[in-house]
Amino acid sequence: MLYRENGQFKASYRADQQIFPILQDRVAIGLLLVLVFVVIPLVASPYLLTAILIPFVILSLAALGLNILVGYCGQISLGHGAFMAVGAYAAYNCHARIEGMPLIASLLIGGLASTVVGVLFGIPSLRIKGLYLAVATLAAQFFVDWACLRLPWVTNGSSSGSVSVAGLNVLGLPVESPAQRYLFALLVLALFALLAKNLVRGAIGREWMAIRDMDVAAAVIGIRPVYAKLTAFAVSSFIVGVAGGLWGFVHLGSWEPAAFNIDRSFQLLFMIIIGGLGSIMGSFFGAAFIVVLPIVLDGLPYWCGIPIDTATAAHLTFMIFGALIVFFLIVEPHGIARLWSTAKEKLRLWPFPH
Amino acid sequence: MSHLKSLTLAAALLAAATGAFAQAKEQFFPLLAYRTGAYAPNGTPWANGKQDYLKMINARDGGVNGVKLTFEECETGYATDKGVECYERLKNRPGVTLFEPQATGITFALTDKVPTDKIPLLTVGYGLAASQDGNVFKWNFPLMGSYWTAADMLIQQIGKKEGGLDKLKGKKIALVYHDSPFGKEPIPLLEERAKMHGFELSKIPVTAPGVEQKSAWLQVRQARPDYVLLWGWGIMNSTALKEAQATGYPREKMYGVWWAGAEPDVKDVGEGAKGYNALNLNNSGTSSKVIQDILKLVHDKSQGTGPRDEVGTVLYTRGVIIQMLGVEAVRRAQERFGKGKVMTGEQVRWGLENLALDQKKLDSLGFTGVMRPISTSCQDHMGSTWARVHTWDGSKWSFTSDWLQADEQIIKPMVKTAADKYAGEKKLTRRTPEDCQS
Amino acid sequence: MAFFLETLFGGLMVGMLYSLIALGFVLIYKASGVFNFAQGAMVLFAAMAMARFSEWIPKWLGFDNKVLANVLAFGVALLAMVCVAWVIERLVLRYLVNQEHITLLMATLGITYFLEGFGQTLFGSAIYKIDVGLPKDPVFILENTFAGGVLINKEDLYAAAIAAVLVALLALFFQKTATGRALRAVADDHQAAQSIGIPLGRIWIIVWSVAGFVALVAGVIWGSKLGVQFTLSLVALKALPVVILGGLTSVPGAIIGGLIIGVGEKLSEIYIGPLFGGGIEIWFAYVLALLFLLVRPQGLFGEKIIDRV
Amino acid sequence: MRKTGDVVLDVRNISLSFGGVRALSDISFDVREHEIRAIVGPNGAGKSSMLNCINGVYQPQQGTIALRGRTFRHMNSRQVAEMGVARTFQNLALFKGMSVLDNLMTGRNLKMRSNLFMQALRLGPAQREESEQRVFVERIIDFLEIQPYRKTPVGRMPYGLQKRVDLGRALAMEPQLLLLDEPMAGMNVEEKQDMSRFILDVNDEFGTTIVLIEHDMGVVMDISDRVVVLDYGRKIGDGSPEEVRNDADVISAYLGTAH
Repeated sequence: MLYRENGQFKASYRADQQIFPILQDRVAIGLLLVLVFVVIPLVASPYLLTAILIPFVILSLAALGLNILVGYCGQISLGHGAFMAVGAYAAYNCHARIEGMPLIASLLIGGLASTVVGVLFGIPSLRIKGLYLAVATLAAQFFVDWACLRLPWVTNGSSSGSVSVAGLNVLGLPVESPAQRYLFALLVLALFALLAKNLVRGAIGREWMAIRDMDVAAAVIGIRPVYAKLTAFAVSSFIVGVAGGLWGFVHLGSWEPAAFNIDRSFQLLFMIIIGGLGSIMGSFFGAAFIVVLPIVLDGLPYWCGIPIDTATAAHLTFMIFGALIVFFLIVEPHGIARLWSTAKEKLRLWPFPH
Repeated sequence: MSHLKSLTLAAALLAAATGAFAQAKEQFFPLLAYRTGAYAPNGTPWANGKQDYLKMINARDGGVNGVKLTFEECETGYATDKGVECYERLKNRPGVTLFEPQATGITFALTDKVPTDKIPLLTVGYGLAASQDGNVFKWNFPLMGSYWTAADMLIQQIGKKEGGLDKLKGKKIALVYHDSPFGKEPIPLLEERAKMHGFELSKIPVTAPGVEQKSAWLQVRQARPDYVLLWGWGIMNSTALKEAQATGYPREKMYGVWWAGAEPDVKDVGEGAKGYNALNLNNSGTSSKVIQDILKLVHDKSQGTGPRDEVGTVLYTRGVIIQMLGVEAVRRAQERFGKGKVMTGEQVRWGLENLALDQKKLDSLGFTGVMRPISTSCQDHMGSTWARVHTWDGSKWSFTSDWLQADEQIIKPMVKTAADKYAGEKKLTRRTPEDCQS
Repeated sequence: MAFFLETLFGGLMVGMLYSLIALGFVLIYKASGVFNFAQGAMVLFAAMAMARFSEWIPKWLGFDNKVLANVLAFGVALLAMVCVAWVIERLVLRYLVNQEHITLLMATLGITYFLEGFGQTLFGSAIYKIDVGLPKDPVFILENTFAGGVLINKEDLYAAAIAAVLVALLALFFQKTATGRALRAVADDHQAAQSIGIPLGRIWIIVWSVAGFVALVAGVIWGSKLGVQFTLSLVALKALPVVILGGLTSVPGAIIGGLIIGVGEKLSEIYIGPLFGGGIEIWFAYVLALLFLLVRPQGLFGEKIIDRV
Repeated sequence: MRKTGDVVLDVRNISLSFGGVRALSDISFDVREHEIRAIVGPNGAGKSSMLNCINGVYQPQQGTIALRGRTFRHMNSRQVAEMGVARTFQNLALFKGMSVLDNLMTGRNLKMRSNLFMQALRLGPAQREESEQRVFVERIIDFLEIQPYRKTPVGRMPYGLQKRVDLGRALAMEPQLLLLDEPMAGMNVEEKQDMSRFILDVNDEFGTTIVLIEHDMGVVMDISDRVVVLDYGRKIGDGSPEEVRNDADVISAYLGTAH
């Protein structure tokens, strides 16, 4: 009975266009924000923060970015790890070469660099479709992998090709302790999530979805596929680039190109598929699932005190992981987000379904 | 807000403390390993050696002065972010001793974290070459050698073969390397040496993990170098040897780093690898007392981690040595901070910094003939740079050189400049002599 | 000149092996519209089975005859691949009929993870050896034409030959046998095929088994070249540009594409690579394919896509 | 009989073929302001191809198309849309993943000016624009009587209603010229009646010129002013419903076979 919208009338279209039209949702979101911004930093253990929450937050951001391209605009990409790398290394170069470059500025420049590369590799999407495009995006992956290893200036001449950053701060506030790093990443995520939501529910979002659902009809309505697709690539790779910067700066602190290899790209893709294509919320679900699952699977034997050797555990993780992905695709091809929304629909009518 | 934070912090500390109390008398060794993925063939025996040694010490001496040794393994799959996760998971366990990540990439990532967590980082024969400088890298211990010392010794050995380093003038040496921090580390030193002796160094990268090397070896065939230095790990090594055979490059002219000179690298190449040389940090074989003890006290009680016939192989033995160094660091620390106590990371760090394993001590530990003496100091976190070249005769490794040592004159200044550069980037100041006493 | 020829031959032979893997992709895509990312994992799985059984079977049966061991192992491995195909159809494909391509792609990625884990659990993760007696040492030809002659890797030569034979066999299979024709029908139009009473399920099992067989052959060849280990599944990544270059639906495309990519990447690595510090072949192959797609979006021999409204 | 103005669309000698296959050969006809112009013909006669040429989905090999005095060799979808030509599709080309509201709103996208950043930040103008366009879309929703389905994903709606949404999306563009590709295909009688009512209302309320492809001769004869008859990509008849009805070729080619 608690969760229903009767008696909540919308006086204006603006009111109707809110992200969360239902009061209960707004309350829930408010509580959630308090939880993640205030409670968690206070009570969460350093391990929980550094090993689970920070990766989760950053990868959610990356998944969000990828979801804009794949989920909303319908352009498959297997190369988004590369855009993370571009973001990370561009940000690193600003940070390392320019004395006193503010962290935020470096990250944004990283994002912009990634945008440029993203648009560049997005151009084929104007001619190539579907699986062909998916494989074509691998070109971006391997090219960037290579560039990060081979071109000395990318790594600021570090002989080993591995780079690292230290003494991060935002407007004088240090970003060192797990809690601080978590909060910083979370702020960025929250901000971008809001912007992304605005985009996908606005005119441009409709253009993306139109291209995804029926590109010919979209063109006839006067939507320019070129513009729609390239903006999708641009926005997507920008967000992913920033996420890459965070991954390097805030999570790893020191990294090598391998941190953004093809496995990362697949990981991101899994996140949005399992979480839900074309759903901001889904990106979070997916990230949570993919980040937590392997850790749980590894930890299980230890917590249960089962003497199982690491090799077997690792292989089992592989198997269960793969099986779960297939399982999800079969039971709910639209991902956890769809499960969530159906649950809400039910709840809305509960206890009187008619 | 702020004191709320400190409150929770205090609570956490308390919890940790009580935890430690509850778990008293247990020195915990977190073991990062990879038993799956591209590098499993080499990672596995290494990890098994580490585990078996701990089991053996517990079985033979009941731990270190009555402090039982516990451990938990965490699978990294050689991936940096997974390694970081393992580190974060295990670093807060009560009585945590030190980390030995088994991977250069993970080492790089952890190097930034250990100073704040006050846990030493043990990287035997790998990691950052510059971290030999204990004045800057307070928490890193690249014991027994780095890629620079390795490269240096290989050049020396080739010099010997040619009959004097001066003979290297005009010679061609190709470096076929794993395209990653691991493979790139030796380049600066080799370039230095190339300048000194006037040999031509050509660098041939192999994209990790190195499954497909055809074009790399076509390049070798094109350049026709006098020697090939093989800087590989995992599947890359055996593949390289196969391609060398396929392109007819003489294996006798190939010299591998000590990570490219173990059984998994040559076993399934067999005859094809005959004559291939590689450095080795340690003797292998089952003759030594420590290996015998492991067989007796662990494997005979069917508590061995891996298959019995793997015991005493090159990487297994290296694992044993690495673990021994860790355990001895604890022992040394106990001598100062109290026998029979559980050592903290900081105390273990002191132990690692003041290792003094002379021949006598090694003999008593059962490592006679397995390795050379090693003693560390505040400045020198490497302790010794001994290594030997062994050659594969188609069925087994046998030593073909005496013990070699890297040339201080060349390494020292390079380490210093590299360390200073690092300190500059990280805005660190060199440690003071007082700090060394602490 | 001699060296150029060596590079060329090297490229052609590697290319042949790529197309062998690409073939697996094409077969499955044609018949079930699935872009089977798991092809690499299947190669790995097959190779592991082959390697381990050729080691175990003599132990179990207590005989010592390499040839026999290999033959038996090959049979068992083939059986294993058929089982894999069957399980995949039963547990995965039939529930995903008429899903979008990306969903199916994802599913095969899931299968990849599963097979890699399963394979390593069953067969271990060390380096294993496949020895089917392929010669390892090189031969030199045209020695009187060029000083030092032109080096040909005998193993590659045999491998390429085997690959060629296999391709020919498959071509025959598709053209001549009833099943082959049924497969082609399915490839052209699922509904139609069903309506004339071709059982999709069975067809898929067959196709995936054939793909499994191709994977096995590829696995044996690559395995005896590189040694059998987890990383073997990565050779699939080398086959992807081949597939899109040749066109997802074309068997000849896979062959030609393989040769183009093989030669292209080797030549580029040797003659352009040094200018950029080397290691360019992996992305060069992809960029080559990509540029080609810009001219012909459906690949070399792929079917043209027309928008209908 | 409605009064019709001067020619707005003039198709001249259009020929189109897909590799060898002739879809249209030498088609010419014109459309006058404010009339309802029907294109009829059996399946595969090339009716849809004709529309696809008009709004630039296909590029004819020969011929020209003149839209309000401007002559094109071949059309560019965007430009055509900007010149006020809207279109519905034979087999629903709706954006299935989007709600009815969003589907109609895409029809307004041409009218929206705010750029990416304003939209991202939901700055005043963007927000206002959104609401303004919403007002117009709501008018169409009321007009088509689909109020209850505003937020429903079109994929989940019954076929007849989807047809309406398709029409609504076209109307949202405030077109001067509306191309309807079999708007009544697969509808039952009363659905057809509703739809014809909508079409007529559009035609006189908004004064929209309409080009209509339709199978159901009954409907065509009732509502259209002039009819073009295609068969195998050729024009075999053109004129008022009565003329066409009595045309010998047409009868033999079409009516005879149809019903």
